Amino acid sequence: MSEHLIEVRDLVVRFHTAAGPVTAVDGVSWYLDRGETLAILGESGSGKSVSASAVMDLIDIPPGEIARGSVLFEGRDLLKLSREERRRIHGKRIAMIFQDPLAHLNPTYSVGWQISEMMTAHGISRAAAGQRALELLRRVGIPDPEGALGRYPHQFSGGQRQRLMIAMALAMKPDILIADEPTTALDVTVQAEVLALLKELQKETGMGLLLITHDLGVVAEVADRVVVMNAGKVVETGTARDVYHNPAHPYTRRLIGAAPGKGAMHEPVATGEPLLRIENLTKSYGAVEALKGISFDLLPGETVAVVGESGSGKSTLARTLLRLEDASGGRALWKGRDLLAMSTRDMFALRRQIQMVFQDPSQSLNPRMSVFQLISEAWAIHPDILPKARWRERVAELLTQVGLSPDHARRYPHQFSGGQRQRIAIARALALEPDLIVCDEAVSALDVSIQAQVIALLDQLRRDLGIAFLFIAHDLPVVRDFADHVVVMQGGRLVEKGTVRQIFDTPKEPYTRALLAAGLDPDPDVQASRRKTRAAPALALL
Amino acid sequence: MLSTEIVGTPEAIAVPRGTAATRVLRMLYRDKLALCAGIFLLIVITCALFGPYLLNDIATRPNLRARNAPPFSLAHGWLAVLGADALGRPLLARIIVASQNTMAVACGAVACSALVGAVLGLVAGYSRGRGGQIIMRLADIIMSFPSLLLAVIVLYMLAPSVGNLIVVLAITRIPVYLRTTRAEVLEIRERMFVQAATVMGASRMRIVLRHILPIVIPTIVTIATLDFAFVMLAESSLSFLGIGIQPPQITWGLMVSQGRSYLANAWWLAFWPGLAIILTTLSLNLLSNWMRVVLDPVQRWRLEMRKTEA
Amino acid sequence: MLRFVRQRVTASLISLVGLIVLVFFLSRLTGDPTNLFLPIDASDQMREQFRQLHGLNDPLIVQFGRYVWDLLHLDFGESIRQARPAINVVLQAFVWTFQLAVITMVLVTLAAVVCGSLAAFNAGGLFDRFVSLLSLIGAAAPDFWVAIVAITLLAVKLSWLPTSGTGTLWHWIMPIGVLFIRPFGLILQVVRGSMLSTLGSAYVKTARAKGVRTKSIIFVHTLRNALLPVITVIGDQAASLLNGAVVVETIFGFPGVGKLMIDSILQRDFNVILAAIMVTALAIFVMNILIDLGYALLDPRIRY
Amino acid sequence: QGKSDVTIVLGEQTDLLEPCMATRSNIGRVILQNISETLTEIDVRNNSTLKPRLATSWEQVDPTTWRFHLRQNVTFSDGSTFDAEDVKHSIERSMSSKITCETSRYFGDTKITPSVVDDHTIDIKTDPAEPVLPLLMSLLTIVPSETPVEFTRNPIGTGPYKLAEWTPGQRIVLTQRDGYWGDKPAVAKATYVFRSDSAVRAAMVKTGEADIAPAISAEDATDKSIDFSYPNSETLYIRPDDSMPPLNDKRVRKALNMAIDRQSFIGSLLPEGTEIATTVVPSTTAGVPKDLKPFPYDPEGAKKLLAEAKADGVPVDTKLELVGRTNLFPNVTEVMEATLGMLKDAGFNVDLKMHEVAEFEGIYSKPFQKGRAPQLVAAQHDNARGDPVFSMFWKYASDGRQSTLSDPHVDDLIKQATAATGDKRNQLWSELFTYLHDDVVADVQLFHMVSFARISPKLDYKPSIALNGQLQLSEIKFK
Ligand SMILES: Nc1ncnc2c1ncn2[C@@H]1O[C@H](COP(=O)(O)OP(=O)(O)OP(=O)(O)O)[C@@H](O)[C@H]1O
Ligand SMILES: Nc1ncnc2c1ncn2[C@@H]1O[C@H](COP(=O)(O)OP(=O)(O)OP(=O)(O)O)[C@@H](O)[C@H]1O
Ligand SMILES: [Mg+2]
Ligand SMILES: [Mg+2]
Ligand code: NI
Repeated sequence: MSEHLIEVRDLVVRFHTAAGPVTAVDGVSWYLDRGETLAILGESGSGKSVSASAVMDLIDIPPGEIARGSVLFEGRDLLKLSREERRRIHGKRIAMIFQDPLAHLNPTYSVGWQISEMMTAHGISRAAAGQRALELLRRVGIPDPEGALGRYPHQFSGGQRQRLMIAMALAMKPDILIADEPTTALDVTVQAEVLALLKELQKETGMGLLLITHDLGVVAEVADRVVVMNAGKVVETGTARDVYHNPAHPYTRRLIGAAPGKGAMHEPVATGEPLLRIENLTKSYGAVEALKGISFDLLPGETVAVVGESGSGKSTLARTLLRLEDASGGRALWKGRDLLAMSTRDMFALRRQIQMVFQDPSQSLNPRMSVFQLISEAWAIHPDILPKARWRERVAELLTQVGLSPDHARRYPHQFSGGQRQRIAIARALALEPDLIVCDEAVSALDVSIQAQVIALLDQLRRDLGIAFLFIAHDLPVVRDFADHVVVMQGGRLVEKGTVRQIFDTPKEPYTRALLAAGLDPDPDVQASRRKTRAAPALALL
Repeated sequence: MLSTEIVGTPEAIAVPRGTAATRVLRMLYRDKLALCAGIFLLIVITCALFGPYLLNDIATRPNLRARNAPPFSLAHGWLAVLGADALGRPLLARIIVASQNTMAVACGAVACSALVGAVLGLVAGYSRGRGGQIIMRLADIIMSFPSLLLAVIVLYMLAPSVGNLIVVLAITRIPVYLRTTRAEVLEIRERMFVQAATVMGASRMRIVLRHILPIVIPTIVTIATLDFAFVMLAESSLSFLGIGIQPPQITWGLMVSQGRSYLANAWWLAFWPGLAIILTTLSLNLLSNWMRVVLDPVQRWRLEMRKTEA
Repeated sequence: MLRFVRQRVTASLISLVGLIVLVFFLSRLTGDPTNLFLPIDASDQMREQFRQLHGLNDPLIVQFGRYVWDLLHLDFGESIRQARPAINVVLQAFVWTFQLAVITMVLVTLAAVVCGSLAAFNAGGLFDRFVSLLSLIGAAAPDFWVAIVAITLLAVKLSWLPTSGTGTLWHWIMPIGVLFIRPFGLILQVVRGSMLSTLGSAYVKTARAKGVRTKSIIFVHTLRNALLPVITVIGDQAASLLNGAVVVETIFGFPGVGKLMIDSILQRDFNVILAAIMVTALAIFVMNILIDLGYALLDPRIRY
Repeated sequence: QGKSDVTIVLGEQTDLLEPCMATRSNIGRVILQNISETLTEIDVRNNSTLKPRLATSWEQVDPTTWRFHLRQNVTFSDGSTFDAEDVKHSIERSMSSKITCETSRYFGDTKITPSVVDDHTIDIKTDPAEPVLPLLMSLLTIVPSETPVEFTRNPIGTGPYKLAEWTPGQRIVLTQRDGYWGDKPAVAKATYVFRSDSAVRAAMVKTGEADIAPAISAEDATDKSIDFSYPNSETLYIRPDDSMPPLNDKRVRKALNMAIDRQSFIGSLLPEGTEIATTVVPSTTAGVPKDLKPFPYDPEGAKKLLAEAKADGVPVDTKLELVGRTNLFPNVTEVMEATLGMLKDAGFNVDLKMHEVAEFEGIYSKPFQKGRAPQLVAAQHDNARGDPVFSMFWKYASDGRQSTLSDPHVDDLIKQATAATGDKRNQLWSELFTYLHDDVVADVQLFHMVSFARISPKLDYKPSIALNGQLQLSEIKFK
């Protein structure tokens, strides 16, 4: 066998749990060559992140266990190297972008320090590192890079944090970059920039890119080869084109078939009094104006999608509506009453009617509560919803609905994959049967097959129970399939609003048009031809 | 009460392996040190409950013939294996009898201060209003109020009693718990899952007790276990004022301080009760470290793992 | 931040006033210094004279008014026992206590944080077991016991160190050593526990993926996040040292504020009690403000 | 440290160095006869007779006036000469109502008027007559007439030493001065340091950091060659509340006396050398009868007495309270506990209560608390002055501050003895002691206590009973 840049052979990873061992990765093999991009596709929870973590020596052993296998890097088995030898490789030769950027950034250090540390840890002087950190922030498109260096992770938006992770990983120009869902929180325009940046770097240094993603469009755009995983096993490998056009495994076929953006668009039918009317909402963090006068209505049983640039204030909008953040101005009328001016006591009574799925699911789950406790807490708080005797049954039902197994109820949040946690958060929001669910990137970490299942579930709830959704997403095909109305945001401003059809078929604002144009097609051939046509302008953007 | 609720998760859906109690015991069995600690504490508690009824007479009757009898000799009966004190009373019997008062005072004082401190700390940390500020300034005042003065004041205003002793000891220790709890709460309340709970409509009470407290508890318990030793020793210095436990009643702390003048020629007088205090503290701390692991799902494998391997 | 400090300083001053009022009235409920200062067979006339002389016959509120008036002129009153200004008595002792407290706390903090972090990193390992055991035994052992054994061993048997007193550097070793033990045990355990919880965080993995050295993973990445409860406990221990380390002061003949306070309380030397409490309280308040600022420095999510 | 320097380690802080407070043991140990001298002095090594110091002789001019002839060519450490004016000022200063000098308590309500006869003669008139005035003058320190009438922190005296350094809480240094009228003492410089822990004091002498450590506990006195016991003039006794049933019954008090096995304490809880007491003052005090017999240890007899009393309707089952003081002497708790055990064995229903000084004083002295239980107060009394007058009124007279007794005969005897002189006085005291012990059974006399001093082998010095209140550096010689 020829020498690959990195090669994983027959990797088996198990985790200990109270209910017995769980095999997360079951005999996985793949390789990556210099200058190549390998995409790992797969169902949520199929072992993508765990196998990447094994390469980076990030599995806690115990309770984890690498039962078998080897990871060959330049002919040496990484698994047999000493801690110190691996340390020298980490970051400098092999870098990783984590799936869950909030949890993976140290909350107590400024981002500038954290990015510089990547370099100082490998012997670069602090001054030089600071320079490069600034440049990197500029490259990943963080606004006000000088100021951003001194800010802390919690002061950034989800997508910005993800870009910070990317900047950090790229700092040492590694030979191998493992990117675990690097664009889940990025809108398509920024995603395009980031992907272009990665490719450019690849061209420059011959970096091997291992891209873990659920997004067929991204795969079509950048991947040379594809590995498809399901339930801990590799079920299919091949070039991106082959796999897309001739999927061999049933799972792969299902995956490709489930790609969103093909269904009929919703025609809004709901009428009557708005459930939620937002009037001129503003919010500023010190000097940063995150929301600059947002107004729109939401009718009962309707889905309003909020799309827009990363950092445009979408999450802020959601958090302000839920009173997690105090608004700076404006009103939000919920069934005629102003949410923002309500007393805390009145707000308590209202909480049940509005639920939220947070953008960073793992941080929104109490690490000390089992899934059962997490979901059933809703009923503990509002005992009138469900008698205690039925809790187990209902938890099992909800878990099944979001594509998890009832067995999972006994596990704790840290024992799940990113997508699984997101689904737990969704199940928790559903448990309360609210009138409105605010979904902040709620399906962004799910592979398309499960995404389709969850969207179908939400759609059904909307129809059966009349639940309304404020659906924050970057994934335009999903929005197209699910939403009734769309609100487009940029830089804290609402730039355009309208029905799905209006937005998708006849966008008025240039930003909306740019957004739609930047959307990726799951077909590698289509993407290849698009790439050719826009090659020149994309580079100019950087 | 809260901790057991967390440990004893209702075993949802999947078949539970044994009841919550047996699971906890199994986890205790895995940690041999904690097991020993548990057994030792059980012995101490048994002594505390029954010792005084069985041995009180032997432990308080002076017998000058056995004065300062050295340990490890059976000449004065098996109860004197640890030696006898300055009045010839067997030390073993005295330690057993003293465990009741010692435990009553130490448990009382530590529990009161930890409870009050933690509750106030939760309030001060979670409420951003004026109330929290006032609590913190009160803590400042208590912190700089000399405990001896407090003791003297209590002594003069109230009749000396074990209850007052506990009050004095508890009040002086409240600020540590209060400030530690508050510091942790300040950070934890910023975490996302607390916001998630708010969104679900959880009351402040629930957020504080169910989401914040479990994370603070291990730290509080760690401090509390060490405070146990502190309280046991401090209590004897208040006996000197006439508050609380008075000779011929005994506590370990009192035994230690009485043995002080004999350090040069009869070390065992202070040594054995001192050892009892050390061992109790050690046991409590081992148990609290064990509990920290049990309560933390991320760490719990340490106590579950060997089950599958062994 | 500045607003916070200003606010805290005012609040602390109010607390200080409250403390003075509290101590003034409460301490006077604990009896009359006359009986303690005069011999037990002093005549009634002498007693009356003494009370007159020290203004103990006036109504409490008048005494308080006079005290406050004097205080506003920076006169803290006179020590009954020592017949000199109470504030001089206190400051003289406080200088010693302060030095002792600061040196001890610096050493304790360094040692406990380093040992505790390493113990947590290697939880269940040999180092962890050893350090924990040692520190716990130390923390639970009666301090006078440790002190006297140390004197017998180091001073009498081995003649390495002077038994007690002040003067040379050598005189400081045993007192600091004895004071060191309990806070060390306590802080070490708190560091260890806090670190254990923090070491499981995801950002520790990030640091490993970045190739950061183990040392800086422990002491830079994890420690800072684990330090919140730790500095609180450090503050508490420092406060109790500032209030005076009675055992060490009495045994080693260190002329600190702890013994002074106890003697004054037992002798009802009210002016000294009040002055001592004011001085130590001031130190403690300042320390608490620093600690609260420390929280915000350690964790940027905490804002005042 | 120079060859002729000594370091003395004391247990109690000296927070004042006021000459008129020198009767306080912690002050007296430093300044009495070292810095400040008195007119007369008790010679403890010679049967407690009175010897001249700053006065060379004295005589009674009339029943209320004493004349003192003062030593000549004496100077104070500030250079001024000592004369009768100084004595006059010293007396007036001590008695002044502007400061609360301790000396004045020994004079009770007696009015004292000094009048200067010439530079070296002074008459002191008292009202009423004070037969033991020369003895009282052994308590009054002489300061120069310039000394202000307020507490001074810079004591000036005629003694062989002067204050060289005083760092409160840490050390006091006395150095020998030139121009002392008497013999030049061997010690050139004395440093006083303070350690409250007896074990540390003992260790300091052992390591050579100190030369004299008075008042170490018996447990720390482990080295026969350097530890010396001395009677410390303290007497331990139990004062039953004679005014209250059942303790107002003589049989009950007798039973108390017979219930305690005094001998068993000696050599066990209390060091060898402790004497069993029959009077509240040391046996060397004037007028103490030699033939008083301590009560025998007889628990059966005690029980019998109690039964008798009970039969007569005395409420002997009432709960008694044995009151002790913490830190009274090193072993106090154990001694009290042992006593408690003995009383219980003899059938008393009694509880032990230990209190700190302030509260204890409240119980020990009048006014007594209302509604108190019948109390047995264990207290120590200190009289090293050689005459019972300093004790008897306070402890036994109806108006005595620590007295629960109200016996006209006792009052009468005290009054007579106080006013009497010579053999008459001794005989009256003797009669009083016998009456109190045998007829009234006023209290439970226990022990004349001893203390230990550890003294460096390089010194030639034996502690005496005086060490409780003074430590004359001039008595210290080097080997
Ligand atoms: N610590 C753990 N203990 C037990 N099971 C675990 C643990 N970590 C991960 N797993 C399980 O291992 C499987 C693989 O997880 P992994 O994170 O690799 O999924 P993934 O493919 O990255 O999915 P996603 O796309 O949702 O992120 C999941 O089923 C998960 O539940
Ligand atoms: N606590 C904070 N302090 C200062 N600025 C903040 C804070 N939180 C958010 N911001 C800023 O507010 C802006 C809006 O953030 P928000 O999280 O709402 O973006 P978003 O639209 O959700 O983006 P994304 O799609 O990347 O999640 C961003 O520029 C962010 O940097
Ligand atoms: Mg994953
Ligand atoms: Mg967002
Ligand atoms: Ni996506």
